[in-house]
Amino acid sequence: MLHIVNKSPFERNSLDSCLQHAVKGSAVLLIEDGIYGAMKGTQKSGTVEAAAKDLKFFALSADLKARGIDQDRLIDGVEVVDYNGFVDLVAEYDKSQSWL
Amino acid sequence: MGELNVGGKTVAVDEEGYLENRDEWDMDIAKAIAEAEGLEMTDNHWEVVNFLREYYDEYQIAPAVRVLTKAIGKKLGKDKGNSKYLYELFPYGPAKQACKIAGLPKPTGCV
Amino acid sequence: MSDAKRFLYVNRKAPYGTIYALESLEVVLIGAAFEQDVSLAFLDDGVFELVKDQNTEELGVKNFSPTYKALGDYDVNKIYVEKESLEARGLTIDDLQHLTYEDEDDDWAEKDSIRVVTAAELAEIMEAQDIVLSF
Amino acid sequence: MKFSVLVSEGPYTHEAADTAYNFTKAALDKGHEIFRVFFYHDGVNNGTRLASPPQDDRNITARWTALAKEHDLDLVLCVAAAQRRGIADADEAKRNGKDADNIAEGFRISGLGQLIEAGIEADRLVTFGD
Repeated sequence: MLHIVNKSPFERNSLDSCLQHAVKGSAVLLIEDGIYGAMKGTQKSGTVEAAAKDLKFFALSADLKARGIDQDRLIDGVEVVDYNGFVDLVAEYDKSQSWL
Repeated sequence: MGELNVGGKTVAVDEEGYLENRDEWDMDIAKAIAEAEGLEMTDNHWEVVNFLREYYDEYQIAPAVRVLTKAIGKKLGKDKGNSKYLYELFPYGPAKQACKIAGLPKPTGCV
Repeated sequence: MSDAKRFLYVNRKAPYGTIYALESLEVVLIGAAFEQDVSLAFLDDGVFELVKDQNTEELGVKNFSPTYKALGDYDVNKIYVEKESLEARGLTIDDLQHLTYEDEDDDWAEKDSIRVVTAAELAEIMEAQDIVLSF
Repeated sequence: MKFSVLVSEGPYTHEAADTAYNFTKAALDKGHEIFRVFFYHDGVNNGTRLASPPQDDRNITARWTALAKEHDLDLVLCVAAAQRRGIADADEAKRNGKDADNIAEGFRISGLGQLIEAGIEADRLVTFGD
């Protein structure tokens, strides 16, 4: 399953809840304010770094750029995708779930 | 917005004849709405209308036709728990017509 | 039912603060007519949707909590409530409405619709779906 | 592949409508089929032709309309959600005794069943919301 998170982890529990319910082998795509969850050196980075052992993380480039977050500020292993990549992820995984 | 005059009492109804305020409903109003629909209320009609009102009071929704048929069948017997019977009573559909007579909100017609 | 899809409605928001709980319930009721394999999940603040004794009179908003009791009539009888979410909010199953359905295959015996599941169990349930709709 | 899209938030306040549009466009550009875009909750506000955003901002409704024209997209506003929020086509306006309609070109109003059908018919359903 492709999990899509669009909330800042500092504002809501969407990312935490998502990570609690994502089974091994799933992917997590961070979009909109959700991209802040991909940053290293934050209070939340540890959770994502730990989860990255079992899950693949992606972040949407348009939302990173819009918010002035450079790729070198992201947690190692988070892959940056554009909208085309977003479409590919939806196609690749058998279903998606949005953690609104 | 229209209104319906029943025995000296005036109640507000919408463009399609649904009661604006469910609390104003009484049996005379039900009869008047039915008459406007070209229906004469028999005991069989009342059974369904009263059932709908009770269902609404309990669950705050008008049941889907499928649910209504099943529940009527259980309460009033199998010979009444089918859509043929309900459509005979309410030719334009139990969801629409019977709800209107029962004073329930207009179904949003979502399906 | 073999070609039916598995639909899971995920409810994560409290009632009344936003409209999502109500409009989610409206989808479930309409969706029931399509004879798919339907389940509901209540987690995070979504567990508050099922709390009993809701009274909206003073608020002046329609109280839609009684409508959950109609789900059984609509053949929606797989209602998963997450244990961790309940505990985090100081709730137990006894704080929730008692939702039941009549089992057609068991001489219409009345059975509980709500199943309390752990987050790990819910994760597997989510993974087993075809369509996940989030509210 | 066949996709359906659910948009649960209105334009401008939330980014969801923009993301949904960009996703839909990318999917079409890549040759995928969009079975339907369904608008629910405040998402129905994507379909009002009366919005007039400043000229140096994007016009979200006009963008959907143009995409619908180009790709024959099915853009559906939920009738129950639309009624609550004052979005109507000519039929709905008449049926509910309103003095005007405001639906934008390329959109239509229909029931929630269309969302379920979108889930059944498509290979994937992707939700954008708040």
